[in-house]
Amino acid sequence: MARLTFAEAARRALAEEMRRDPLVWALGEDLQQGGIFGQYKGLAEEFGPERIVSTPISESTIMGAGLGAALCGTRPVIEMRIADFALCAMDELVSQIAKVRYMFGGQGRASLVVRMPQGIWRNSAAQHSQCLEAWLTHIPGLVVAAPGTPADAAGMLKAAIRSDDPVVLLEPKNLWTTEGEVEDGTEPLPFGVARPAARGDGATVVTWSACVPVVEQAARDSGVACDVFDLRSLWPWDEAAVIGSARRTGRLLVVHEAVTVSGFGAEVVARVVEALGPGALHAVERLGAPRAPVPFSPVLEAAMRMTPERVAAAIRRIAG
Amino acid sequence: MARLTFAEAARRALAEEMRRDPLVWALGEDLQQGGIFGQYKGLAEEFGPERIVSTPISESTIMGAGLGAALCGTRPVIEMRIADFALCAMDELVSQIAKVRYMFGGQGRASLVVRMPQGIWRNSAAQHSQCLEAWLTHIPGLVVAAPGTPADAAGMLKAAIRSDDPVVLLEPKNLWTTEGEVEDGTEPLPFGVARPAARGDGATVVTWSACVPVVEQAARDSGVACDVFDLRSLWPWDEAAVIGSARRTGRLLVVHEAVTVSGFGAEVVARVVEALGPGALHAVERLGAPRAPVPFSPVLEAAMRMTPERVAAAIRRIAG
Amino acid sequence: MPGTSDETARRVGMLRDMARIRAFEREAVAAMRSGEAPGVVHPSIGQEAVAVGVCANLHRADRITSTHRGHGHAIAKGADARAMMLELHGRAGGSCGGKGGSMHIADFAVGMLGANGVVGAGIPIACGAAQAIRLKREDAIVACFFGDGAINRGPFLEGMNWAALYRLPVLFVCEDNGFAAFTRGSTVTAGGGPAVRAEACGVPAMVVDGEDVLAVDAVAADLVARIRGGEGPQFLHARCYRWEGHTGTDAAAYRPAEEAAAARDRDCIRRLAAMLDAEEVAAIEAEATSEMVAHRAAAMAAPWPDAAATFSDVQDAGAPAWHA
Amino acid sequence: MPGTSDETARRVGMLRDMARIRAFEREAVAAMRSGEAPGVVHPSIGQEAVAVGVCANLHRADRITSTHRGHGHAIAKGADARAMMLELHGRAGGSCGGKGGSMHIADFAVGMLGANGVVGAGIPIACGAAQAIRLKREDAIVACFFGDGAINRGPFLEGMNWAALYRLPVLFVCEDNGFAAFTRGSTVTAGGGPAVRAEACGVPAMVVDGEDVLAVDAVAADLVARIRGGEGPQFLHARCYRWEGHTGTDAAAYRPAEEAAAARDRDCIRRLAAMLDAEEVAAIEAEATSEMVAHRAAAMAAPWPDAAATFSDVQDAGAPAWHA
Ligand SMILES: Cc1ncc(C[n+]2csc(CCOP(=O)(O)OP(=O)(O)O)c2C)c(N)n1
Ligand SMILES: Cc1ncc(C[n+]2csc(CCOP(=O)(O)OP(=O)(O)O)c2C)c(N)n1
Ligand SMILES: [Mg+2]
Ligand SMILES: [Mg+2]
Repeated sequence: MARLTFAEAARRALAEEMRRDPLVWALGEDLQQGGIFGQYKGLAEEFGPERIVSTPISESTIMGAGLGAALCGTRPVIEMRIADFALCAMDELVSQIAKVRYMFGGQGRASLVVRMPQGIWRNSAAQHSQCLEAWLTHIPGLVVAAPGTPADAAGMLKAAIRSDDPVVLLEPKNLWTTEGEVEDGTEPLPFGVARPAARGDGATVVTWSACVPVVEQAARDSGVACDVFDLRSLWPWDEAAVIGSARRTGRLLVVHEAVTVSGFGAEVVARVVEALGPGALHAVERLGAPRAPVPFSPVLEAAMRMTPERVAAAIRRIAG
Repeated sequence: MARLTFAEAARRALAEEMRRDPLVWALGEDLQQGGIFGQYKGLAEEFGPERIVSTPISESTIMGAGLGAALCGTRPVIEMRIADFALCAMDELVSQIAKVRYMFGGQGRASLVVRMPQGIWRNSAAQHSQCLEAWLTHIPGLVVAAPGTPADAAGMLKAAIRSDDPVVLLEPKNLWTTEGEVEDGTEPLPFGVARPAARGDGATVVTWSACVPVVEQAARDSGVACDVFDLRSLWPWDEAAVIGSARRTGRLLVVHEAVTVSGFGAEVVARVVEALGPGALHAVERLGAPRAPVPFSPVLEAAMRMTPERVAAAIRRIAG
Repeated sequence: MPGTSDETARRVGMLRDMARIRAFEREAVAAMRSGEAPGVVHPSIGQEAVAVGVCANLHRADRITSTHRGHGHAIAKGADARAMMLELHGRAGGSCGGKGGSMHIADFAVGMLGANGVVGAGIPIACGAAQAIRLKREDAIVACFFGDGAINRGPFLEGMNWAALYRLPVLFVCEDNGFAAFTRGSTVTAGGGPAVRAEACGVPAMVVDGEDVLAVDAVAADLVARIRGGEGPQFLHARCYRWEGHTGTDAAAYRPAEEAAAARDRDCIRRLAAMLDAEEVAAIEAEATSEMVAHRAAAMAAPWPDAAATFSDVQDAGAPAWHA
Repeated sequence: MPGTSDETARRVGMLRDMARIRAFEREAVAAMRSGEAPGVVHPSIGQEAVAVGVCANLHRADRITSTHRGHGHAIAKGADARAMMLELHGRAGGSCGGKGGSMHIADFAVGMLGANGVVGAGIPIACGAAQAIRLKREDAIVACFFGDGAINRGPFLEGMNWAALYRLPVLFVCEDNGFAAFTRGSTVTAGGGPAVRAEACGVPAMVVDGEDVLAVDAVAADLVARIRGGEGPQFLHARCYRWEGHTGTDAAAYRPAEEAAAARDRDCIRRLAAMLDAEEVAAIEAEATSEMVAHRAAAMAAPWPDAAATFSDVQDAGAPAWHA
């Protein structure tokens, strides 16, 4: 057990996987310089430039080459630098990686990881702050992981690397420097198993990624004893745990950083309502960002950020 | 009034707009050859190669050049050929077009239309059949239109061209040859106003795009008198009409061709449940595609297609 | 250097492959037109020499990536033509179990990593395949086919730079049939063309008459030898002509009929046939035709895939449930 | 040809612009380091000659597109430096009302169509701007700035082909400062470089010493004249060096200190200053510094934007509601 930052936990997990399996390698911009969040620090020195590949600014090819390399039996870790830049590689991710196994009738598989650090961080403004997680959950073929703690950063990265499915790993930019306890030799986590972060009958609160510490804090502050679930992966997601809890509490709140409209919160709400029937519920609410781009100025950005205060108020509202 | 195909209605609407406003022009592959669905037929002859521009296979630049041209005061109609190819231009659409007005504090606007024929058509398989409408509704800055009849094809295209906002116009590939009555000199339609397609107290059924005729048929076949709404635009969408109806019927069914998981149906359900409270509803269901790519073989593709039978069964189920 | 009889055998082999591709596509187009094969077929009739001349220099362990117009590449690489024909008919037993169709034919057993419905998309994939080959210390190269239309898409540039930068074992083959869908290539492409663009990014390039299989074979042999010798990626610009329309039902009214007629006169198959024994040629062609006619009949007789297959091979975690 | 005094005036003007850019960025970096300006700043210190030498040949009606490292382009094009400094501080009255920050500076009033946070994204935008200019029969051209890193992104190729094909009035300017973020350009770029790639797509190209503003001015004058004369797009590869790190806080430990020191010795401002009256130069530099210091003070004193602005200028139809 050690106290590590999110970035260091992820770095260590990748190093361990690369030691375990010589077919694991990583490609992306500036990787030999350690990556922009230090999450590749020292890896080029240990594994050499053939396994820690610094690439040109060629997102389409970073993504597409990752696919080609997976089809030939290696396990690439594709680094997108930040999630927004994956928009330059959407064909490769959505029409190629996600579909290749299916289209080819199972002949080939895209066993690879796409890392996409996402979300608001340090006043980076509209083109560097997006959370497009809901998009990815909509795409058949993709597994979508969204850890919110250092331990899960390590466990999910390991699971992603070992997965035979393509996994998009959304890493919350705002949490890279957050510290937490991480097991030595972390084991891969299963997809689709939420982490129960608090327990109580007042409401069911669901969240993931950068909102995890925010919601944990809010749950403590709210004065309402509630079930809090950190989903950890969005596809598959832990429907059983959430539906079971909502059946008991009758009150469901989903909190995410992404825009509320057509965010993954809509899926969680719709699924729970379908599964239990609306009659089984007393109150349902989504808390996400307004449908506006992320602005630069701190005073404007603040209006888009999820805060413990906003979440605590919502918990009290739905616990009614 | 004339009986026109969807393609001809759209073609005529574009021609009328181009006659009205010399700053309207179109760019995309094969446009001078009439476009792949005939929706540009004869326009190059009438408007010349400077306003009907046949482009290289350069989706990023088709999209990005459209933006540049809009910032300099013209009104481009950007043709993506099929929605799937817009994946090659996602940065330009999502990080540039959608955000430019906001990022620049209102100095410039992307007054343009992006046409994306979408959906299943003629066994085109996984890379040529996607419906990514939910993605677009998630992106601040974009208007999303999804007509389902020839008249609306014309009215929505005109509205899109005259809109100062960027509008993504999703045209259902499967309906290009469908005929319907179209007014001469169609007027632009407002965004956010649904077309009530049937009236009844048994349920509220919401749909759009290629599912419009399917749902209309199913509503007749189901034996249940229900409110049927063709949303026509997904952002903004007619929340008032749908919420009002659902308050009355207590039963909500949303039908779309896209994958159910994180589809726009989730947003409709979540919004209605939030607005009315779950207690106001008796039954809620989404009907969309399973989370699988679209296969080629007719017998497999059929399992992914929305049919009047599936919809009628769902109507009866929720009217229960 | 191959001796005379080896050389003749090589030519006969190439003729057979070209004849088989043509026969396959004649049947495929007929099946599409009659509605027996669903969806769309993009025939490469007239362009067979490119696929065959290149693949004659590949081993089974080598990989190829292909395009929407990929039947020829697949057959030339040794893909199972019967499975391909079943695939085009959407039947069980097809190369992809009926899930892919013409635009997604793949045959991993012979290194055919897949056709692609997205223009240019095979280029990054080929680069990555070559990187994996290097990482695994495999003795193999990758041939990457694409059309003249693909050179105007971004991934073309990215892939050329990438392959040159990492000195990857890739042979890029630009099959320049004069058209991108309904638009003449020269009306949408500026500058000196594919080879010049490749060279600008550091990939040495050659231009060849793509309607002369011996020329393609010779140049490909040279380039493949360089790649195997560790010289890094090479580029082949093969000039040819698309006899048919863009798809099996496009009448290609946008071009003069004489132009297509002239191309038919330059028939790559006849050109090679003229150098071989006429009787042997006739036998090969007859055999190719009867093989493909039989495959088409087999396809029509084959069962449809089980509808439950719609939901298989999506993914392991979070796979969709089968609900009838 | 400008006479001697005209020529001197031009040089003085260019010196003033370079000095203003440098002073602006010195203040911007200091403000970023101190935390007074939020977010990230990418300084172009040492590269001023490129922006200034090019923009000296542009009219107000001409447009430019820029990059994440765009302060210099904006100031050289005549953008309001005070509004820019306010923008960097996220204040009301900033160029974009505080919504954009350094990476999204725009000043449409002077034809500055925007910085861009996505590498290479300005290239297609510039192409389309030129198409609109043509359609509207405006008498204007577009200058499109981008870095050496951008030449490895797909839109670079697409845009070169596009501009050449339609013979658009665009001057492409590749500002080659030797680095793409933390990676040396030469380690990720193969082939003959930006100019060779542009020419391969049909865009005539010139290479210039981007640390010599007179050279940049002279070549840009020539290229701009060709563009205005209807000869279509032209390309300028300007070699320079990024004195600072990638951002205002990057120590650039990945490169030898001597290399940066040598670049500082080639200072484009000093090179031009040496040809002008020393007192006049000193006055200009002092004025530039005091202007930017004043702007910084003004920025610190300026009010924050109204939080309600978070929800304005998103869109007209379906705009988000303000809820506190
Ligand atoms: C990214 C993308 N844009 C557009 C299309 C539609 N499309 C299919 S084939 C084709 C023409 C391709 O031309 P070329 O690359 O020369 O190949 P050819 O068809 O001539 O073999 C086009 C535009 C596509 N499949 N992918
Ligand atoms: C598409 C994309 N990929 C990656 C980045 C991250 N990034 C920002 S600046 C930069 C380096 C750009 O290098 P260059 O084009 O040479 O411009 P310079 O910073 O040297 O001015 C990178 C990789 C980005 N902004 N956009
Ligand atoms: Mg072609
Ligand atoms: Mg640079």
